[in-house]
Amino acid sequence: MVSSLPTDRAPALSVRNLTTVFQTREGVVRAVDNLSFDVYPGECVGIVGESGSGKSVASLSIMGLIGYPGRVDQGQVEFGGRDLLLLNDKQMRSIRGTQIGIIFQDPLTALNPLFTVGRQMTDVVRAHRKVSKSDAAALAVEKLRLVGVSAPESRLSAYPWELSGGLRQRVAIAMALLLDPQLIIADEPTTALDVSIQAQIIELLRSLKDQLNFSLIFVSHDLGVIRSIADRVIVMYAGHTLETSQVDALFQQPNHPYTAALLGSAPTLASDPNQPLPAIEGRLPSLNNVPKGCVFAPRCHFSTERCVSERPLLQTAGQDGRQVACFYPLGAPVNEGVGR
Amino acid sequence: MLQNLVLIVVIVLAVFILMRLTAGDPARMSTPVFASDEILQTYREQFGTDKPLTAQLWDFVSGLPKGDFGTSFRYQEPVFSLIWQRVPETLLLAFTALVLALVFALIVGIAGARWPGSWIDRFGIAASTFGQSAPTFWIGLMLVLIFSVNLGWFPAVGFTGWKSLVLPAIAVALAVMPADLRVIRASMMDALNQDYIRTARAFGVSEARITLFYALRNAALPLVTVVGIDLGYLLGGTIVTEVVFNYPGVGQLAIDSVNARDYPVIQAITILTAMVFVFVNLVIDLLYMALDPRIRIEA
Amino acid sequence: MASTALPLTGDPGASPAMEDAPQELSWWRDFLGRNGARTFLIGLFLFTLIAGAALAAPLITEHDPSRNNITARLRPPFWNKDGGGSTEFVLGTDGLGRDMLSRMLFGMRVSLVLAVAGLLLSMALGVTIGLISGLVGGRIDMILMRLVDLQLAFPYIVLAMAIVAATKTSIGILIILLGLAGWVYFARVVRGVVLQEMQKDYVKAAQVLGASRWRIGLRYVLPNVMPAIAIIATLQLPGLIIFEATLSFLGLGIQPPTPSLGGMMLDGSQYIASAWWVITLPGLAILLVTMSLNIMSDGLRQLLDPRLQTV
Amino acid sequence: MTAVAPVVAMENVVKEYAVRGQGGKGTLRALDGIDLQVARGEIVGVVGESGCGKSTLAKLVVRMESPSSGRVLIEGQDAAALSKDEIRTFPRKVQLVFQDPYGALAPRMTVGGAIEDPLRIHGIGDSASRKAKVSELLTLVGLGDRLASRYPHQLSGGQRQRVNIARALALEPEILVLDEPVSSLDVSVQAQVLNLLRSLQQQLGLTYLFISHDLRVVRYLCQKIAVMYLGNVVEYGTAETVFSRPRHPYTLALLNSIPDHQVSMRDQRSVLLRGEVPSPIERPSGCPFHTRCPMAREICSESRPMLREIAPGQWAACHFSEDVPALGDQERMSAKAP
Repeated sequence: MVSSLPTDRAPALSVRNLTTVFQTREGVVRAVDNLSFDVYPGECVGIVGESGSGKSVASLSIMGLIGYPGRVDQGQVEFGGRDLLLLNDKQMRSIRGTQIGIIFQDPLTALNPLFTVGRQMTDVVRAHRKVSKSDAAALAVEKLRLVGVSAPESRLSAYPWELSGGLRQRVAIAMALLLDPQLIIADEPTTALDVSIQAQIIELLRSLKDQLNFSLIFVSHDLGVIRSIADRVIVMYAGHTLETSQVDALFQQPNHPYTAALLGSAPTLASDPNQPLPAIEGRLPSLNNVPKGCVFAPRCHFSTERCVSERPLLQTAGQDGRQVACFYPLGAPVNEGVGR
Repeated sequence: MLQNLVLIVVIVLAVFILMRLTAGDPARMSTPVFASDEILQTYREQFGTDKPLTAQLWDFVSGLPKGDFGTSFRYQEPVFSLIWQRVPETLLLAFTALVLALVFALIVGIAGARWPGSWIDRFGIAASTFGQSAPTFWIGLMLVLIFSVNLGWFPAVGFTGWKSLVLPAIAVALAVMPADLRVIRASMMDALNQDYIRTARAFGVSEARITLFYALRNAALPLVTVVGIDLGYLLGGTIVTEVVFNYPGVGQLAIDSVNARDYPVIQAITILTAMVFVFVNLVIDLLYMALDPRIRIEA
Repeated sequence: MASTALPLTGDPGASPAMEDAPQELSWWRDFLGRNGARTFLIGLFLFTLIAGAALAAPLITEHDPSRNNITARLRPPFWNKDGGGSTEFVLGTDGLGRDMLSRMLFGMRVSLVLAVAGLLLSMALGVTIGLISGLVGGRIDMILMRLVDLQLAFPYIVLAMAIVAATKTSIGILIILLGLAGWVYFARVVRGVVLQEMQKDYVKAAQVLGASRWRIGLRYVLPNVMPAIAIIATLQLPGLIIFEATLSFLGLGIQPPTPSLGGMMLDGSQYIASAWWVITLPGLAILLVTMSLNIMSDGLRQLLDPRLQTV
Repeated sequence: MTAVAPVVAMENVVKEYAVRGQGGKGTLRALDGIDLQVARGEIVGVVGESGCGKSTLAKLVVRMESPSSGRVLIEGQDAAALSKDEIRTFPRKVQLVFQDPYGALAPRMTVGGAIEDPLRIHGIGDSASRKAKVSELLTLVGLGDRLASRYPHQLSGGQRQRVNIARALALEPEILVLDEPVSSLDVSVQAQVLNLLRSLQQQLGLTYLFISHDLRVVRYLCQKIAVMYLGNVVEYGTAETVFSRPRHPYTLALLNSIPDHQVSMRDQRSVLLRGEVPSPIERPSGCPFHTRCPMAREICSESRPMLREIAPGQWAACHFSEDVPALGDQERMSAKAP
């Protein structure tokens, strides 16, 4: 796996200062606030966060899929030498599905229940390429086989709801791969699945990525899932980026108190059942009322007056492009009890 | 299917009993006020209303399988042919109105769901609020006032050709359209908000295709249902409109028959209406199956 | 858990404002800020205006709505000075020289009273039947819903006409007819909402806590049916007003000399070529009142539909 | 399985549902002969993937459903053969906490009203003492009693689940069935609720039947574990033994499937389970797991293994329990995996 930043190559996707806002009754809220990151070819960037962290909104913003009452307020999304945010609808449409593929959380609702698998896949092919229906179907069969769907020809005539959950998600992955995109965005692709199926899907995505060398943005709330697939991780909270790091470094030695606390509060098989879980007190902030200083300050054990009044910026910390948005970043490994 | 048969039987019985119990004596309606008992009796014998209720019911029911709905008291003609003569005009009116309403509701409803708050959406909402708020007969009267009396473009009454159809059809369509428009707009909006629409968008499928193919296909299910519900409005609206325009259809006949206590005609009309209702609902069920593969499995 | 595209679903209660601010003080502002609140208030205002005028009819107009005045037949409204209009009969007179305005106000009064009475009847009937159908289910539910289908199966107006023609018109009969016209909609919707709510976990939780079926129905489920009942009621009321007018127009409703809007238009239809106002104005009056109710209903639907409240 | 008289005992419980689906009618066997005993004061975790029957099991224990055959005994009494009076007081013995904290609360009932209603139903106390009880319960679950006048939609997810717990405790039951109580909560909130559940259990001496799909959560909270697959308990034992030395290949595979954030990707070499759970309508013959089992042999499709004691305090339903490799020593097993 890639362990250091492949700076010798140009990033496949470069997001700068992305801010997405939603109009609500209480006013404008910032679902994603000033997000910047790069994805290099063949790399998997994981975005991890809890509800309202903005991780899914970020991935939809990149695809230009934010609709009313939301909109991308500012930023650049550079991809293939162009800023995707400046493209018109038609130009953007020609990129979706061909150069960027997307996999959604729940394949049952993400696939149209009234159309067969084959119909939906060939529709995507024919939206971008002038090919016959049978050629499009042949391509669909090829990709279904690639993702390990048995008897792919016969699956074309199946409706999504006739398939099992795991099979459905494989179909969704095949659809994302149809036109060989350089970048795939996976938005909680395993959340709706059982653990044994989740393991299959993660394994599948890992091997496909190695085989086809596409870049992957993997959004999840599950720390374990993120660690098992991502090369680099972005930790989001209430729309803000709190920390970005190489994956192992992040989990071995979280720099942001939130990351550390999150790792501590998620039980693992190795957690000591006789100790209370080091939970994070308080609750997630509402986007209507994001704290003025550090967004995590109200729940942070280490917060000072400065944290409450001033917002820390994302700053380089250590090597490998590691960044953290904290005035008092942590240094000790998590296993030695940083959570509290 | 069995349920539908039971439904029709219940309607037959209900209509028969209701007519006999609540309505006055048809013989009295057909004779001068001062007619003697003997004269009344002859009329009753002629109508068959002198027999006990059960016998009347048997006469009526035993004729049904042969398509014999009895004989009109007033016209002394077989009821079925009496109605049948007028069916084409009513069907023409109802069908024209339904098509008008559906076309309008589809265009404006889809556009309204696609661009909520746009001028076409607001126009649609205003039009449907108007159609919902104004009595159908009054709309008819206003159409006559404007387009017949003042402008002289269309005939005010009777049936003399396609021009006679225009105003009544608009009046009936306005009664039917609001429900259609609301359902189409709401179900289109609902469909456009579904995850699979976002998926289609995320894969670069064009907006036109998404709207007219992906979303409309899903919105078509409630639309089919609403057409079934329309039937009631359609027939009710047709009856009133036929009266306003003195249009020679089944609705006119129904009202005349009510006023004349011509039971056999009323019975026949209600039963035929119920059969049409059952038939249309059957077609709707079939359409559902054709449109939604999930139902095919369950059936 | 996984977040959705809308960021606000995460933790709605988390804002400190919700925690500490006295909520009672700002409820009116909060109400006005909600979808449909303004629409609802506009409709309510219009309706109150018209209904108030109708109820206060004797105070507003000096003319006896039923007094014929052969010397003042078919006077046009006041603005048509050339045609003989004057402020004496502000909205003109009908074929018997009766004052249009006072007839409309009194007619509206009758219409509203009848429609509201019919509405209450259909609401009581429909809600009860819907609740029973939804809560009890099984065979009883099937029979009741067949009954609903039965009524929807043929145009109610034919049945209504037959009954009216047979039983001599009276206010009581009319109210019963109107009540029977609307109950199906209440029954259907209430049953639908009940069935939907019965599937939810809070009903199962109440069962586990030992609540009886009727306790669940009345304490847990019924409050959630209320919005639907309110919406149907504001939708049904204009429908019943129109239905009553239609019956009167067909000569089967309120009998002369009691003024009624439908009856006025029946009389007026013979003067369609010469006196437009006799048929136009009563219809406009109906249109105004039903429109105000429909606007109200629209606003109410937006107010009460939680799905529309997210934005 | 336990020496002390169990408070919950399931004896060969079968639950079947008639279903209509593709190809006509069928029988869905949600539970296929469950034997399970829960001792007083124990926390027993029931884990398994969707469709394994764990939620059905929860419903049987709280009498929302009755078994097709077999018996569910609550404190020694057959839950299906209670007198009218016993049915009425049954809710005071066993309560249930649902997965979706929002859906489990009536939307138009205040928090206080929701917690008070069970007391009213059972005629406990007068109005004043009930109010006092409500505020006591709210404090117990870590909420202030000023929340009593709030509506569910004004609360956060964690607060809602605390309210649900308070309501379930209102009748002072001995047994709490928790059906995925934390799986719809965010990680940081989930930890709070888990801690609360643990401290309540210790404070009040409750017995928990904890249903979950998340082995990490179950490992943390529970003393005993029952692993379910396709309506069967395939392994049962103390959490320690089951998780450190699983004796059923399904348990082992599940443990291996969990992505662990403490283990680097390079070290995570999971033995993947082939395919997916078969339909409970067309159950496989023999061992229900044999269609996916990397260790399956001929006998597995022919005869169904019974739950047997493999080691002290550990039962497994596998013909080859003794051959199940130890955690981390999977070469033997994965060699057979396709």
